[in-house]
Amino acid sequence: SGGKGTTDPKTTKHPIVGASLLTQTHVFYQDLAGAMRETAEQKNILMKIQYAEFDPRKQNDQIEMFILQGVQALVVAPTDSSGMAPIIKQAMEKKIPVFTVDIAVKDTHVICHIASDNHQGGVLLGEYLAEQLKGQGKVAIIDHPTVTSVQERVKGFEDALIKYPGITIVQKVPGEGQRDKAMRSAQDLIASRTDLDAIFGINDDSALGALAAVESAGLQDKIKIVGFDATPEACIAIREGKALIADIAQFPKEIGKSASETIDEYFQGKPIPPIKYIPVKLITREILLSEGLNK
Amino acid sequence: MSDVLLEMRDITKRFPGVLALDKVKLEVRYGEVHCLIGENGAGKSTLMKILAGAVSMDSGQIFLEGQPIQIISPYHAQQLGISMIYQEFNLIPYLSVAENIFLGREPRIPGTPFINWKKMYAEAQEVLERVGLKLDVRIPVAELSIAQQQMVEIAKALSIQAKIIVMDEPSATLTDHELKTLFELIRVLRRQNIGIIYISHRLEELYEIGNRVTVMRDGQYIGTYEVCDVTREDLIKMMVGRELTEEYPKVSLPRGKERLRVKGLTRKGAFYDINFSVHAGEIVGLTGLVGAGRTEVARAIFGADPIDTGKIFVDGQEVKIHSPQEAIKNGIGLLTEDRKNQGLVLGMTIRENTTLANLKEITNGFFLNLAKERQVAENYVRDLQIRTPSIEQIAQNLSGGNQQKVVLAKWLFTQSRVLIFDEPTRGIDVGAKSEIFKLMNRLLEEGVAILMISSELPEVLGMCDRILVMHEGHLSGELSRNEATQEKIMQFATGYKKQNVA
Amino acid sequence: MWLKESIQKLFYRSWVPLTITLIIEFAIFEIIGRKQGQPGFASFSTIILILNQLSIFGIMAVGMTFVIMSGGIDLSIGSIGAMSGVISAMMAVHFASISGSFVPLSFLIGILLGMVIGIIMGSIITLWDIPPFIVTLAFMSLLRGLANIITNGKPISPVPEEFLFLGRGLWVQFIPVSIIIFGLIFFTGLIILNYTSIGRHTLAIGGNEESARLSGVPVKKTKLLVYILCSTFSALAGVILASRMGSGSPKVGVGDELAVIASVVIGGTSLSGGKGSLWGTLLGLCVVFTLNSGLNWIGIETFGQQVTLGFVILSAVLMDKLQGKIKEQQGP
Amino acid sequence: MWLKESIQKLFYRSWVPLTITLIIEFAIFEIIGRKQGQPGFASFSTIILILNQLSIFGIMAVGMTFVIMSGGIDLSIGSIGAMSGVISAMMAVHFASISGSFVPLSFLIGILLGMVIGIIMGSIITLWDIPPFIVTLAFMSLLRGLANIITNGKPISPVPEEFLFLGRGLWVQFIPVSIIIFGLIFFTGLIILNYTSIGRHTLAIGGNEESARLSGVPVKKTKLLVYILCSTFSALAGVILASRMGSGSPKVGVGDELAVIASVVIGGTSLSGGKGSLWGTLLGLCVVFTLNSGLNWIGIETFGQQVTLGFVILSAVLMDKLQGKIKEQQGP
Ligand SMILES: Nc1ncnc2c1ncn2[C@@H]1O[C@H](COP(=O)(O)OP(=O)(O)OP(=O)(O)O)[C@@H](O)[C@H]1O
Ligand SMILES: Nc1ncnc2c1ncn2[C@@H]1O[C@H](COP(=O)(O)OP(=O)(O)OP(=O)(O)O)[C@@H](O)[C@H]1O
Ligand SMILES: [Mg+2]
Ligand SMILES: [Mg+2]
Repeated sequence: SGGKGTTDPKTTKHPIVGASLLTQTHVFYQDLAGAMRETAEQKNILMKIQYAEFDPRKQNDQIEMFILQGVQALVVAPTDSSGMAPIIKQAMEKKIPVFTVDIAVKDTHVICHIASDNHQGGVLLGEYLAEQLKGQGKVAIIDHPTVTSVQERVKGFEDALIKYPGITIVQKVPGEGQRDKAMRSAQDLIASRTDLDAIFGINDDSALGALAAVESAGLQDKIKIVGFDATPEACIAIREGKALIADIAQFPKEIGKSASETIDEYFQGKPIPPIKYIPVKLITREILLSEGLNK
Repeated sequence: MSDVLLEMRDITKRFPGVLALDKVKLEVRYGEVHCLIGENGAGKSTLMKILAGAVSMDSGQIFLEGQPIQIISPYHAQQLGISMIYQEFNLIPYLSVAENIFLGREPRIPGTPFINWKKMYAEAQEVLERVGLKLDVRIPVAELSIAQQQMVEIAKALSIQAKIIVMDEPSATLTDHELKTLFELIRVLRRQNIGIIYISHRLEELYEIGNRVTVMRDGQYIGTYEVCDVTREDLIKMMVGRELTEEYPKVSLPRGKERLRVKGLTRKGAFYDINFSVHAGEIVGLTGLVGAGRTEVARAIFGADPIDTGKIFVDGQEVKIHSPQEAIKNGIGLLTEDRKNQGLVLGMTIRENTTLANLKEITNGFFLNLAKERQVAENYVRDLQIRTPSIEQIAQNLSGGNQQKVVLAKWLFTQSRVLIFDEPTRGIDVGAKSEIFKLMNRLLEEGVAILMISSELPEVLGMCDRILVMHEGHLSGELSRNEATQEKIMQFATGYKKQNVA
Repeated sequence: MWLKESIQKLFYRSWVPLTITLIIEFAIFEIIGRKQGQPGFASFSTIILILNQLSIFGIMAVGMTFVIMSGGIDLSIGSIGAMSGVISAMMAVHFASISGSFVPLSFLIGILLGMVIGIIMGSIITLWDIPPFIVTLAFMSLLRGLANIITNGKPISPVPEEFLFLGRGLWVQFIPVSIIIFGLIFFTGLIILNYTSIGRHTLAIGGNEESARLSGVPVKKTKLLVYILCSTFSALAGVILASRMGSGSPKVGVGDELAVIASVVIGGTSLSGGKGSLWGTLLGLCVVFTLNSGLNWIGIETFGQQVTLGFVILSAVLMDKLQGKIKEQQGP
Repeated sequence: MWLKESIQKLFYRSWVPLTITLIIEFAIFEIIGRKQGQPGFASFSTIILILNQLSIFGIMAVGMTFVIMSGGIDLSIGSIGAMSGVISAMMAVHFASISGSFVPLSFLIGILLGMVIGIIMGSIITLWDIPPFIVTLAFMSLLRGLANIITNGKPISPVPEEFLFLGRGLWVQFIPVSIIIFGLIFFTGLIILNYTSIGRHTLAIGGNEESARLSGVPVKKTKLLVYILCSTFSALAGVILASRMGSGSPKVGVGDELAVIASVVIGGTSLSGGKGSLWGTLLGLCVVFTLNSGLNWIGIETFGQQVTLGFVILSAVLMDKLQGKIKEQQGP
């Protein structure tokens, strides 16, 4: 749906860009993809988006397919930081410029990496939580350790809390980033750790799963939850003063927009920095009440 | 009102490659036992399956009590009062006897969807008693012997309020004792004006209970006769299309060296202290009543079941057999009594079934010689007169008797020195039976020893050199060919008389 | 006599090993948990917790047990659950927006949807005689896609407060409503299986479909019914899950089919059909869910949990075999 | 006669509908692709690409076809693949660090590991007579956990350059090595199945295990062999995948078991064992992978792909049934 009216796609020479993103089932990537596509259209770039649904092999296949189709550039949100390195290297060797979004690829040269700062997000959450807990408490994490960006968030979170000797991270339970599984793990957690003060859900599905568990156990006044991504659902929960008290807003639309802009600049031969960080923002009830829900 | 209960007219049925029924007709009267005979693959079972709604016909008409009927399913046939005992069992192994008898017709507690278990058990017990079977109706069918299962099938058919009962070779799996009970039952049913269609390859049974007989050949109707008007020879001639010279072509050979000997064979709960030997060139019969333990003994020798104590010798050497595979290596073959579950791989072709027990024979190095395999299969199809469009027909699609012949072919092809046949002629027509006996004679001449388990006494008397009789897990007697008579065998089999066997 | 039989049925072969496994699990988690200075694992509240977690799976597993007993399989349950949860949440939101809230009606619509899907799948399977594996696999993919498209991949939320009742409500202050529902479904299943013709017919079809047909069993009707049952129960499970999570998400239930089938099979139901037991399924569920909860309780993380699950499944079936061997040697 | 039969076998029932489906797929993607102004889909290079992508699955599917034909199932293939890939990459890295690089040796170690796992699983299944569903399910979980623990959840990378040969190498400049390997495995499978007693025994066991046993078929030995075959092939597939991706990742292959089983079943192999065909499996794979690639080609996204996949599977089997019905009516 590039041009309108008389534009015939066969004759107009749009550069074609192939994108292989992590998943279509997360609001984050939906927003990212939407903005990326929209900006690309404005810049007369035909953006073809595929989703690997967390499967490295599938992503590998998709990238191969793009190379075969002769795309002029690639956008990749790697399913696996080191696992996708070889195919990205191969594309770069074939003179296809590669841009990574959200998740970086290890030890491999790409034109530009555009992402929010996950580590910083973890730090912000940790510091806010410590403040809310007044430097004392037991914290658990609903984890999903096989994802790199999650590892960074957790790392940042831990780095922040290490400065507070009164706060200990007592346990990490698996949630697979999925709400139903996170909820079950959180239920177990709450039952086994009656002294628990806070839970960090590594994404909003994990945090909202934990919220459901905490609420159905009637512990919403005792346990504080922090999440990541600031999806609309999470923001509403925060604004309503539920147990979910803070979240990190990433700006997936910014990332997507920036990705398309960067590609366009690259096509025009402008110099490109190797990394573009899109800052993240701490979201709390106060902020939401004063600023409102910004979409 | 006419005396015709059922009329089937111009029934035609075609299977891929086979014209199974070609304008066949059948007429059954009230209170009549109508026998249906014909060679293996003549189309008897197919005709009956059409009547029972299990198979749909291509063309033809059926009238029940003068009314034209369209039978659309087995359930519908039952509703119409047509009850069938199939040639192959249709019992569900893990359901109990009672559940099997009332499957599809479970008695309910009035006004509710719930099964009336009490009533079901009581009624099941009642029908079982009618067929003379003493069993707990709550045990699963899987634990019954073949003959017991056949009696359960009969009980199941009786439990339906039927106008017509079809019995497709019920006697093939029964011994004389149960057969008598069955005949008694049939006489009772006949007095109730129920029409009975009775299929059997044992012609003497016709004369005992039949009123009329319809003969079929090659899917065609040959004729219907009053039983008392035709002789056995006439019937055979009509069925087979030629005269049968000898039904039991026994040749007596000099007794060769000992092939198989078992000593003190025991498995608790099944058989105790079994001793006998079989020599090259002789057929030894093993007979007894249902559940006497004959099959158990055969399976134990073959390594299919474990034994507690006892020794087995082949050609004078003691052998340790722990599996059928080892038995076959030692030159022993066992044709099992249950061809459907233990004899054939129903989904495989005639060719594949024939060579399954001896693939070594058709292997060159690492690879199968498929040309040779085809040759082998073609030869057996010809020798055993297996009625089939090709050797690539899957076993499932063969008639009962022809399936049995395929199992026979498999064991003939193993070239075993000792062959144990458990009911080898079950369901095989007289003509083919005689051919099979001739084949056995050929094997004997080649020095093979045969142990034949059979419940059919004429066959045992006609073909065996010696006869062993079992009673409740013990060998109760041994008779030589000359001294054996039906009466003597029955005496040993029922335990009235015991004789020490060396 | 009657009683004895029931007890015997209760102590079906696979039972003893699974029960032992369950007891061992509780014991180990109790001991380790206490050593770590936590409240006792083997407590009434933990049991309620585990039952509450397994209730959603359990409802699906009851339907699946029927399907597997009939010799079939249903891979679509997770997708049906997601679809029904989504639709039910959408309806609740929609009703709330137009007039008062008709939450029970929205639940009903979600469940009816599952029933309709069951009718479609069951009809394809029985009328055209197509392997259920393929049909339900196709629907698994198709329904997941549809649920994603309808919601645009985003969960339906927030939902009206009353919507939370099924998943979070309590009965007499301490028993979760979902456990009660599961209990009802379970006992309905038991009664259907053991006291109605449908149950007998299901087992007969699984034992030998052709024999069942020749005995006059309405094979197609029964099979259709079994798939409808399973789909409807899965839809109910999906609705309860949506209610518990307070949102209808198109993402839930991925991979549930394998987990549910596993519980059924671990419980002793034969994948080839014809035999099995709902009590076994319940025990299988208990073993798996107690393990999950217990490992979370004592702080074993993802990777360790995967290894442990494998070991426990293996040792439970090995124990079963061992016991069988011992029984055989002792004689009947 | 001989020839006619072979041709008939070639046009085995499930074949025609799958072939038609495949042709329709190519046609549609070609047309839509061209309309979108892209290079043609139906080209030699696309076919090579699809074959290359399918080769890894295909190697697993050959083993799985044997397992399913024998009446069994193997859920562990994805985990075995991940495990072998990880180990093989670790070995390559290790060898590179101590001395020259022994890359072929590291491949071999990965494959041998799969073989050993096959021996263990097969032994448990045959010696204790435990349902393969449970055993392989347990190993699926167990091996996944172990692979994660060994690598701490992170892929092994970078690997030596030579390690990439299996997955990315080309033969005479344009045919990927992995297609060649798949071809070899496929034809080996064909020969074993149709021209050796092992193949015959596998089918006989799947058809009727008791009859097979009583015919002297070495049932346990054959079943053991079949599981070893499947595990070894899965390990090989895992090693090739690691080589293609240039890293040994513990995450790959999740859910592969279902996808591979699906291809086998769509190809006409009966889940209850005893019959089937490797050619059918190949066609099933082609249909599924062409669909995936084609949908990517024309830019359909996840949700649409899920729906389409469901429809295509359904219509392929429905076509099969329809054809069967027509044939029946026409008579022989
Ligand atoms: N489902 C089927 N598919 C193909 N051919 C079949 C099928 N069922 C029966 N036939 C063929 O039809 C013919 C008649 O078989 P039928 O079973 O009626 O014989 P029968 O007279 O009962 O023989 P028997 O005495 O051996 O039981 C046989 O040639 C058989 O191979
Ligand atoms: N699978 C089984 N499980 C339990 N008991 C069995 C089983 N098979 C047979 N039996 C029992 O073992 C005994 C021997 O039966 P079997 O039928 O093998 O003897 P048989 O003399 O060969 O009789 P038949 O005339 O049926 O061939 C019977 O009491 C029978 O009930
Ligand atoms: Mg017959
Ligand atoms: Mg017997």
